[in-house]
Amino acid sequence: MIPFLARRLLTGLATLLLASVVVFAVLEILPGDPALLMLGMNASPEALATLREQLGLNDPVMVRYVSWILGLLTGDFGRSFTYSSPVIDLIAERAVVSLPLAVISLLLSTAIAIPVGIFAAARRGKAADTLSMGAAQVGVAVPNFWFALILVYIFAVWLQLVPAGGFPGWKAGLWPGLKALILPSVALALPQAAILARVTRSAMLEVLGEDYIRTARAKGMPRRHVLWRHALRNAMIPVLTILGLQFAFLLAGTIIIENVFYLPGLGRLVFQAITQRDLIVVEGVVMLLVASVIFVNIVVDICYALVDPRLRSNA
Amino acid sequence: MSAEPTSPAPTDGSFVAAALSNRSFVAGLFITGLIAAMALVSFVWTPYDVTQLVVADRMKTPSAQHWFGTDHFGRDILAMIMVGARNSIAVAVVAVGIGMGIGVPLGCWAAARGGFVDEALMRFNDLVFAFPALLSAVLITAIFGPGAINAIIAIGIFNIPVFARVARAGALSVWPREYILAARAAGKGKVLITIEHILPNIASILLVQGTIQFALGILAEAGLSYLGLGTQPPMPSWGRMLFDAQTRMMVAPHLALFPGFAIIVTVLGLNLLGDGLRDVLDPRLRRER
Amino acid sequence: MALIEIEKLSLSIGRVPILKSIDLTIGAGETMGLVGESGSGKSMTALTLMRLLPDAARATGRVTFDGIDILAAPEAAMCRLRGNDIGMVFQEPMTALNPVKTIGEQVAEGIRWHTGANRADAEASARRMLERVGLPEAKFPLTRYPHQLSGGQRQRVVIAIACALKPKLLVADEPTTALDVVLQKQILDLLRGLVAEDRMGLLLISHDLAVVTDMADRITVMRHGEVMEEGETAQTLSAQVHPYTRQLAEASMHVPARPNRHAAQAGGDNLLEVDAVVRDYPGRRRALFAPAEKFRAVDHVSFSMKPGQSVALVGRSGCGKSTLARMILALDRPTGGDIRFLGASLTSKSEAELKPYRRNMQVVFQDPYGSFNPRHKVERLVAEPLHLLDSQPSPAERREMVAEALHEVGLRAPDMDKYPHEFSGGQRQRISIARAIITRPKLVVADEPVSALDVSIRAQVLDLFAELNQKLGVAYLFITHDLTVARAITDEVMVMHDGRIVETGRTDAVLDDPQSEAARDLVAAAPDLKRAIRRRLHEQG
Amino acid sequence: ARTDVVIGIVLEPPHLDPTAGAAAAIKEVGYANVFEGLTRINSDGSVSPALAQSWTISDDGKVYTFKLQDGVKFHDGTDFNAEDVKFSLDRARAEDSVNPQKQLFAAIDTVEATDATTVTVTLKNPQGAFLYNMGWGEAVIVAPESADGNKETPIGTGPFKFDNWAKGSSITIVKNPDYWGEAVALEKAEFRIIPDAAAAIPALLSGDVHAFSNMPAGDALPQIEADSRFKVVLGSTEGETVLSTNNKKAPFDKLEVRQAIAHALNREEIIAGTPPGLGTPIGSHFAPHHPAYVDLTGTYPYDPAKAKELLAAAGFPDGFSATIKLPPPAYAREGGQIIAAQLRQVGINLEIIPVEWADWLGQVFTEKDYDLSIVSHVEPMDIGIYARPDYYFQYENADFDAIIAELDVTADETKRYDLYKQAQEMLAKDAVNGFLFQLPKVGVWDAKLEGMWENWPLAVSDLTKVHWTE
Ligand SMILES: Nc1ncnc2c1ncn2[C@@H]1O[C@H](COP(=O)(O)OP(=O)(O)OP(=O)(O)O)[C@@H](O)[C@H]1O
Ligand SMILES: Nc1ncnc2c1ncn2[C@@H]1O[C@H](COP(=O)(O)OP(=O)(O)OP(=O)(O)O)[C@@H](O)[C@H]1O
Ligand SMILES: [Mg+2]
Ligand SMILES: [Mg+2]
Repeated sequence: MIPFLARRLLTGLATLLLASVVVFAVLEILPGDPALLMLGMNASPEALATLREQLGLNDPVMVRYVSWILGLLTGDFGRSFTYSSPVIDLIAERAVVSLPLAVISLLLSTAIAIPVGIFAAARRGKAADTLSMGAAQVGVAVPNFWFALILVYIFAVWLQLVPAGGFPGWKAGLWPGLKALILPSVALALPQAAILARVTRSAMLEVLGEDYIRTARAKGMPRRHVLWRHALRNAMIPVLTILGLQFAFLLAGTIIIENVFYLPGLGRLVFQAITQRDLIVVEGVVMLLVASVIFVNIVVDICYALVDPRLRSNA
Repeated sequence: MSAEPTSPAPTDGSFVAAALSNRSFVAGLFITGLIAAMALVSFVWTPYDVTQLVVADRMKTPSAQHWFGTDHFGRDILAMIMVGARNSIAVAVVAVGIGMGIGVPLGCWAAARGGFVDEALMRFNDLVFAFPALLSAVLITAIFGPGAINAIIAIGIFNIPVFARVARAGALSVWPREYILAARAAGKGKVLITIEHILPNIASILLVQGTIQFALGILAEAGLSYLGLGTQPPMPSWGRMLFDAQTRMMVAPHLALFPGFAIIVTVLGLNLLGDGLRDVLDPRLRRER
Repeated sequence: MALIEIEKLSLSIGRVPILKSIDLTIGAGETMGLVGESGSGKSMTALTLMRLLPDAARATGRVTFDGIDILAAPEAAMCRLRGNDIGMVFQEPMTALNPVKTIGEQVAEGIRWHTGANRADAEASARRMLERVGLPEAKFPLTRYPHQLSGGQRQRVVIAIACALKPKLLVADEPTTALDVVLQKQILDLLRGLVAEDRMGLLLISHDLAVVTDMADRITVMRHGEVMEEGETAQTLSAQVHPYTRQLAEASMHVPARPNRHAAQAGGDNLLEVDAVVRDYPGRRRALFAPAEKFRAVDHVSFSMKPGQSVALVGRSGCGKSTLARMILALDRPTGGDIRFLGASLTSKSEAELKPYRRNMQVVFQDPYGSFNPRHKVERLVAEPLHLLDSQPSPAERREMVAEALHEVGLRAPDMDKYPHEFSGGQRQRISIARAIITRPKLVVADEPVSALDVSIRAQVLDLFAELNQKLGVAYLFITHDLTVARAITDEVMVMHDGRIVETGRTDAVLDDPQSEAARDLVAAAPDLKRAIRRRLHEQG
Repeated sequence: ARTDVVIGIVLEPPHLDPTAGAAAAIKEVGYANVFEGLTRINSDGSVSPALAQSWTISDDGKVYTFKLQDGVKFHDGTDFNAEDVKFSLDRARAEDSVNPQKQLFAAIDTVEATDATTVTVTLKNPQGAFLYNMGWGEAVIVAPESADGNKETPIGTGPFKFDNWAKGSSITIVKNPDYWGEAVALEKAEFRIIPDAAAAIPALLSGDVHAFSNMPAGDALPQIEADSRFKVVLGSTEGETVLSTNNKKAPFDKLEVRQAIAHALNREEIIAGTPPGLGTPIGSHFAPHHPAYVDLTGTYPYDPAKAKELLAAAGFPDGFSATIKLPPPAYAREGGQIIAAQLRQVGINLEIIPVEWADWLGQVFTEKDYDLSIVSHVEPMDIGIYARPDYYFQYENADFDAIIAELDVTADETKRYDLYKQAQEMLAKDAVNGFLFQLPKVGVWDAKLEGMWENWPLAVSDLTKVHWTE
């Protein structure tokens, strides 16, 4: 377990390093001058040159890369070009929106999907199965941003139950904050729940066909007991895989939903930074997201090992 | 996600029979066929010219002249949905093609060679998977400019590791089969074995994965277009139509509803088709029904 | 009164009739053997007793256990029965245990469920039961997971689960087919002991007549879902009143006719020489940077074969037989040592250089299904080794050659346009042999070529091997764990143990009088129908 | 009555220091609310005293003596005095200044703090618009103690104090109890950032936001107008929306081609098809609400047949192909499609290339690598850009340059108006660009809210007079 974790961490770090090269290289070829964007159409050439110098845009590539990496290692993500505040602060401000959003969506979709998937598997072929899987099939096909639009018009504009968007900040209190995240999380969670329910169901079905389920039944365990005590844990592996992928998606894939609800999250931050050529912010956020994806993968691997003893000893 | 190859080959008539008795497959095939037909027809005929703007007729509700109404430039929405189908399908097809064309050989190569090549491919996969896909697509379009071609590239790149992984897993489970040993005993090299034995046996899982990625591609194109990064005007695309519709939800909800339904129906059809194919091609699951 | 009584049991799945009017009774302390070819409905009968049939199955008739009508009992009542009064052991020990639960949990679970015992008490009984099946606390604590046990050990756990509450009836559905002969003997002995001690009724299902004869007081012979014959074991098998029973018994004891069996050995040069061959597999890495430990699967093996000779390689599961075969076939490279075929060393040759040698050595595998690409037609499958010829035959010539090969293995030329799944198991193995002989090789390596086949089909395939050996003068390296097979068609036998060859000699000499301990174990464990019948008759006086 | 308000703004300011960034959003939040200048510009475009309570101008128009307000304090408690004014103006015009409107201060020769409440500014030459210039957002007065921190925590003298900035989300300002002037009615105002046009509508309708100074309402405007909860006030802006044309690139270097384009443009349709469809047609680069405006929309009336003739005369009987690069705003992206369709009618096939602002600034504005583009020029009174050498229109006309040069040194109103008129006519005649329309200011706010600006001589949200009626 320990050597396995160490190996995982090492490859994770290597991936991260490679990713940093890719990110940096990609942003090198990104056209557009950040200084010009900051000063606007009427800026004088001297002012532009001064600003470029200040931003360190005139240094050679390697120098910038190395100083950036060294900065990252010491926790210094640099200073945003546009916001002129430290990137790390920007990230921290946004993460308190994105992270809860991702977590709530994930909890929501898990809470819906796993029971539905188990239920459908237990009643394979019955009306309940057909119905819930039919709904899941449609759920998978709905673009989440479209679903979000519909939600806004129903629940914010028409019923006025929740805000149409924006985020008041946690300072405004827990409830207003959560309230602002309700619609976005639902919009994110439902399509994901549909996928997860389908995966759960098919994983359960696969496990229910295994020999050891028959062994458990031969012991005299009733169906329900077998379902929850024997099948579920074995079915968790593919479910965990999907959960990991979904969490990774949720961390950064919310750009569109954050746009629909104008939430100040990481997705919006990086999207905006890209359009404004705030390279240092893009680099920082992308690295952070890549790191968190790698981290989530490691966590998923650990969960695998927790679920499945076979992976504990010989991975 | 089991990537087991499917053994008993339903290669003969029984395949067609099995397929046609599978409800998912039939429904999926019907829907997909319908959408594809719509896209094909749009090359030769659409109810109205989608490049013709008639500002005077903007945002008309559905009527006998315009079954699905008109958009903010007075274009016929039905015609746009038809042409949009063409674009959505084209983007998804080419993106899946890129993914398959590069990913499958890579995956097969890694499985055949093992060792360093395999390790390198897996690390490459890790790297690509570590980048949030949508974010990278945004970056790619920022570099090359928004447009259908670049959307294709962006979506295609992320299909590569998917297919590489599926092909590799499939190939790895076929390699230890006895018939591969028999083929090697018959003096066949890795390339020949891959072509003759591995590929046909992983074809069905690739096909199933293909329909899934195809559906995802259509959603991805819609998402990118919705961010204004996909297909560009004057070419209509479903995502683009939704993008244009969102500010007009109050005034003309039909602008958002029709392309939304078009996406849902197409993706639904493809997923049903994929499910059906899997059921038909994977006898293990078929047994369970 | 009988413990279980099956009367006129019929079963259909969907619209397919599976069982037709089965009658069967087992008394307390009695062992009933259930035999029959594959698909004859043995397992379905067993599952009916537990009422664990597939959803679509419909059963009619009467099944009474201890006065309870099994087919009509409510599910809750069945749950009380299962595991408590009726225990069941399945064929596949590798998959019969839940991989994510410890063996302690799995054994104790049933005990707690049925007796309401607290955890500690249940674990204590589980502990006792595991000890009884030969898994002592010291070496196998309750916290072990199934993957930490070998196949035989797992099967013991499954038996412990089934017997934990001293059921009145134990149903064992091919409990040893997945195990090698030595393990099989241990497990059978264990079952026998449990039955004797607890006076359990035992329904033992097997396709191996010898095993059943050894174990069962009475025997039921099934075919196509019907009972052919039923009676006292030794009598039934020695009298062979029913023609099908005779057919089964004969097939089980079948020895192919091989008139000039030692002719080949007179020949001069060696066909194959294996010289101190070693094969290491990388083992598990113990620490992060520690070099991986090596696992030696084949350890300094040397032997030679003459043209036309038929040699058996026998040994317990995992002793390295297949690994050795793969190296001989140049499908795998040895870590050390040398293999010479037709006088030339194979170990350092490239794939292209190997071509002329490959033509002269072909292979037949165990699984008649897995050895074919299911997507190819028979013509293409059989013609595959033609790739090795220097000049490629024209399509017409190819068909000609395939037809010829098919004819030689007793199939017809039109069969070449079919897919493998359209053939029976025996026919498939014939196709596999046709493929092996199409290039007229001098050596055929056969890795367990008949172990997946029913006895009657196995007899036919063995005949075919013998015939081809006679007709074409092909030399065979026959890998098997079944000594009957080795005895039937080989001249010489090599006994392998833990990667080494521990004994070599004329087949009958070695098998009748084994010298090494490994060989003695093997021979002692090997079931033998004749011997078993003799013993049974003797016991009855 | 309520004392808090939520104002929707489209763009988030990159920082909050109006003297250090061009982004309009900086001023939209801070102007007149947090920061004040010597003078201020009112919603009708007039100039009135602010921190300077009065001033005198020397006869030669070169020396301005400002008398400052007494007892003014910055939000951090430090006193405001003449030194701060000198500091601010010197800082803005310094060599290394990054003030985005440095040219506003170009005419200043010296600034002197005569005493604590008197400042004397000497110009190099008389400047007609100097007082107006001093009212711009970039000319606000900052304190030397806090100037460097203004990007994050702006410290000004205005009636509101900066309170909080939740980046990406909102900026909050609260009432300044120590304000020197007339107290404001609001206790607290929040500027909520809603970048998406699509999000703005539900935000307003759901009551999350009370007001937009300029709402991207698009086609939903009639709906909002019909809703009695809201008031819609259409005003004018300084945004001349033009079809920018690369005057040096063939074939646009030919006058006939540009005229043909002008004839091919149907302004009515363009305006109708560009939500909310309320632009004011313009025929030259000048704001229609300005007294010196001349209506030149008839110079080249919509006439596709004429356009084709002109094209033929220019040597393109079958038309030609070109590209049009469109920046992100809806007026460009949607207007561009209509224009492309209209030009196709006369044989000009435009390939639409959407570009981000970054690319637009790089490719179009700096490198002049473009054929056509659509942009709204929002700086007030910016007709002078046509005289700039190397400006991206690449227009060269010595006569025009002469008019602008004369304007610079002319203080007399009637004379100035006359020059403006000549300049407008010259641009219209030369069909330098396709002159489309003046962007409307779509003010939308709660019907119970009063005091919002109706017009937009400056793109700001001045909240000093805003109050709830109940
Ligand atoms: N789940 C099922 N659905 C449909 N048919 C089945 C199912 N399981 C078994 N059968 C069929 O029932 C028949 C009897 O099967 P059964 O498993 O009892 O045979 P068996 O005698 O145990 O054979 P083997 O020795 O191969 O285990 C076979 O023809 C088989 O194909
Ligand atoms: N690719 C491999 N990597 C690591 N170990 C292996 C590999 N193949 C085989 N082994 C190990 O080598 C040993 C010998 O395997 P081999 O397959 O030759 O046994 P066998 O005698 O053919 O057994 P069986 O009768 O079960 O087929 C076994 O312990 C097996 O686990
Ligand atoms: Mg069976
Ligand atoms: Mg083997």
